[in-house]
Amino acid sequence: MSAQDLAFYYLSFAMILSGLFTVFSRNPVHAVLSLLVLIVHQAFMLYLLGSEFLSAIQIIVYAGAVVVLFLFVVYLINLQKEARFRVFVRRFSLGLIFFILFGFLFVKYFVLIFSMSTGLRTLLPIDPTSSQALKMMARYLFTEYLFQFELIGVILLVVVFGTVFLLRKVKEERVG
Amino acid sequence: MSDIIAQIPYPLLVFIVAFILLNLTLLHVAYLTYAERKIIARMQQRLGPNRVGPRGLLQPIADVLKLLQKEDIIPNNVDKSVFKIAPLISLVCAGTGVSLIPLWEKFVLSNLNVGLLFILALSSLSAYGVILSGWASNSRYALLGGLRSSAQVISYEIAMSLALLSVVLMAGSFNLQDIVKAQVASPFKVYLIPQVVAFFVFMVCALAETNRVPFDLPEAETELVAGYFVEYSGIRFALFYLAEYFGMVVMSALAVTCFLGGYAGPFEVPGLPFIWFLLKLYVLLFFYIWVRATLPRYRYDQLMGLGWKVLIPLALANLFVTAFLKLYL
Amino acid sequence: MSLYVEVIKNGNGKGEPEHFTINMGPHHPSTHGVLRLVLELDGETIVKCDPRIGYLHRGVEKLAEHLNYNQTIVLSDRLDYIASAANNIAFCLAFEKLLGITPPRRARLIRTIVNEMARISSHLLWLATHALDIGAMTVFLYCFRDREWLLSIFEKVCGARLTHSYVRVGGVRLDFTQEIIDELRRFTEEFPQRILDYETLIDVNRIWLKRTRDVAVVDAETAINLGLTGPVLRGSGVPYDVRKFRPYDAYDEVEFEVPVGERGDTYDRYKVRMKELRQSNWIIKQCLDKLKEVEGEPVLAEEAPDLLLPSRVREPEPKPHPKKGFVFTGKELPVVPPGEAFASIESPKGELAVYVVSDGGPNPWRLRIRTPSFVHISAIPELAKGHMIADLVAIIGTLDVVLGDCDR
Amino acid sequence: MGLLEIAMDLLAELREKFPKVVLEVLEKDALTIVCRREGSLELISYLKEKGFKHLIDLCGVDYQGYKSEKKPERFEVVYHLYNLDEKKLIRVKVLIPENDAWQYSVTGLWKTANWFERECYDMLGIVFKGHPDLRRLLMPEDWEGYPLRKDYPLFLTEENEWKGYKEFLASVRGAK
Repeated sequence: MSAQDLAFYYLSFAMILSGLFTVFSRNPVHAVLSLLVLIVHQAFMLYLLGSEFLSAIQIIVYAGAVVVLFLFVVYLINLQKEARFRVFVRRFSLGLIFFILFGFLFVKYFVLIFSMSTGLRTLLPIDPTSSQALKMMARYLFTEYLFQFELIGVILLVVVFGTVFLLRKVKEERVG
Repeated sequence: MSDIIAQIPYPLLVFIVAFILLNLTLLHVAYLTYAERKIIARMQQRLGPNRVGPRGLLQPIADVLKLLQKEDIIPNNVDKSVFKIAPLISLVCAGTGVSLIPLWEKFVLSNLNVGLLFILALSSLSAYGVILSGWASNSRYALLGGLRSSAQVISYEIAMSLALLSVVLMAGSFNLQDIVKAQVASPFKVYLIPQVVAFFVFMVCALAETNRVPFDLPEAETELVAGYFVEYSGIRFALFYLAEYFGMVVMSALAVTCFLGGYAGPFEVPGLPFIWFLLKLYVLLFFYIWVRATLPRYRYDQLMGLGWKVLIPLALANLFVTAFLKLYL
Repeated sequence: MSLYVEVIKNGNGKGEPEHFTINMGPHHPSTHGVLRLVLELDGETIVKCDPRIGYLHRGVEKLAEHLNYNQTIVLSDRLDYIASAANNIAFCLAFEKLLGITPPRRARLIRTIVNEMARISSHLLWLATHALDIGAMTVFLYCFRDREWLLSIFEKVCGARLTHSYVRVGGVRLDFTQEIIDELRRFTEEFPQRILDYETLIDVNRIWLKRTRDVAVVDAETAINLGLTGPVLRGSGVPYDVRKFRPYDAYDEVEFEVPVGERGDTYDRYKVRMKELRQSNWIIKQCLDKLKEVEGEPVLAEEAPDLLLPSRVREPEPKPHPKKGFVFTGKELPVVPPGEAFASIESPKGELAVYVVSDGGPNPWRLRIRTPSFVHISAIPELAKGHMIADLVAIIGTLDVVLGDCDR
Repeated sequence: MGLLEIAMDLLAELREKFPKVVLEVLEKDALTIVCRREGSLELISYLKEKGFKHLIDLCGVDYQGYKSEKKPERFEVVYHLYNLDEKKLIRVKVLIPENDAWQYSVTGLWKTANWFERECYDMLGIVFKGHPDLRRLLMPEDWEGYPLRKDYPLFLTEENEWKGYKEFLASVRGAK
């Protein structure tokens, strides 16, 4: 087993473990922290796969911004009551349905991936370690998928406008 | 010399180099605190530390020893695990950046393709140390400090990234080594001249990222007592302190690399390969200290206003101009 | 643990969240002592502010009823301990009115000098802490350097640096020596340059301007209604200065201007105090010149009664109280005629008024002290409304409060 | 020229307007008007209209056992008012009986009276009617007695000491 394999197994194991912690943790802050651990491990996994850029972006965007926002939400909203609630025991039937559903999907994709030829399993059409990878990605984003890319931008912008609008309304109501 | 190096197995070599680098940085950080106290004392017409060792030179060591001996107080009702881990997150995130900085042409611990991005990623992670310590302390002042700080770090990160992106545009690479080489090859020799706006934005943001005066709101002594680390004592307090100075060193080193031509100098000094890098670094660190002695503190909303209304548009405009020139010149 | 939290939980029933309450003080670095403010915040904006005082309450007014007139002067030092000479003067003026004594001219000149020295040292300490609160660290040490000089002059004058008890009923305790006069002259020569130093550091500093402009604006009408006095009132444009309106000591002899502000914000109050520093310096200079005219005259009125003269006090032997230590059980010495007197001075922080009622006994029947800090702290809720926590620090700084002065 | 002569017009006006309120006009170190409680508020607000805008001080005096002069009532509330334009000082004394110790609040005229009156209540036990927030100011909220009254001793005996503090001490010791 090479060092790389070892690292891969460690990362996968840690990711699964932290994912489970995220789901089962009673303390919301601990749950968010486990998510953070998961994301950092994911970034290292990407690094291991040779995609340095994606790995750094993963940390900047997800760990640096998204999870921080989660933490903010957790701070500002009281989740103490929910934390005391044993959701997974009480709603056992609902949990079972989801378990079966996801289990089915999981098995299906597992079978699908293994039945495919090796060529299809690679993520990008070219070697991700080469400096061309970035350029290719950029090219795809700005030519072929430009519309989708811009669409996402517009959607995010709408969200920003909506938030500002709502906040302003709340503030005006409070003042007036 | 190179023969001997070639014989050492690679992991061991990395370990040795990392060890040397870590110690060097720690030494710098320790004496940065000393230098800060001395320089500010000079500016304020006092003496500064002068009791421990000749001219107080052993003061940082005495400080560390004292803090190590202190009782590690963990208040009641804190989230113990998070409370303990938060200072470590701060320190690791602030310190790891050093490994990516090319100190010399032939000396860089980890020559990543996306070195610059990686440093940015680390600095965005360092917000966690602050937020978590603020939350885990179970104190209102700490929480306010934590909230302030996270908002501050997130917003200034954008401006900082935009400023650095213009450098990346000019150099055409995220690799710090390449950036230095591109600078030396460029007609200006340093990017400070064409990218003076970006340099300005970067330095301001660096002050904010490291929570230094005039942006030291999270720990604003006179408002929030000590902000997010109000409940910390002993060595855990020291870790936060250390993280702040590590942050200063890394940010200054990054500025040296991206704007001031890194290790390159007007002429070679035989036997002293790092001299130019260190000289530039010290100038920037002096700037940090100078600012601290001179300026009052911003108010929270003014700080946010400065970040969003001045620095980000400035950095964006600079980025556009740079891109335009790069395309059509 | 999360705070905004209880807030939403125990909202006031109208769906509007309750505000986040924070307790600032009594041990907080920027409340200048033991002021405690209970703040209700909406985010970082102050919705309600309730100052709680009394942490330094020593019952000076009650104590004074059990001490003789000279002993109360020592109590007065502990009120505004930054400018104790001014407090001494206020007390002595009230007692002199009661007795009908006028101190000799030399004593009055010396008192004026001492009062202005106290003003300078108080304003320097104010500038130092105000700047430190806003985050400018260097000004703090510059001011303390110069204040140190003044304190060492005080030490030469009366042997004490902070609690002087230098002023006596009917004059002052000791005459100025030539050494002190020379030292003061050197100080007055150099001090204007020092003021310039501070001003270059913060006057046009953009951050300083941003932090002080339009913070805690008070218009003239409101300022009078709130009872604000001193530089705070003058910052709002009202030229009310007790030194000009009801001159005491030698203030009718000297020339000086009363600087006023325009907008009544924190920056204006800062400017007013900076100008006052120059005026005080000028007053000291004039008084030093005038001292030459009264060379060799006494500094204590001849008619100052026995009881009130420290050198001629004939106190009975103290008899130890079984539990509480020493108490004076002396026979009643009817010296002070019955009646009442009111004296107010322009202390560095504002108008310091003393109202004393006598029943003809050795102790004051009632001694009421109206201190500027007390009134200024009572105005904080009015000024702080709608501002942020960081501004509150600037507001406390700009009002220049001393808690010993407030709680008495 | 005596103080009385300077303020002749004002005094005549006051006597005419408030014949039942003004009991006595004295020329002490300042012009002093002694008046009855009923109508004192109107008198003071009239003075404020007349230009006495600056309330320098408001305090209470306890005359129990005062030897040199016979005082009609035990308490007095003393107002020091100042006219900023004419540079005139006036002292208004309002007589307050012992067994019915209250006075009208002037907080409606001056905001600064708020704390003065609170202090007066705290120290002498004079209640101010119409005060928005009459709490103890300098003393703890659960303090018993009014320290500036003449019958209040300078030194408290041990059994009379502040109960709240004793309770606090007991609770701390109990916790240990």
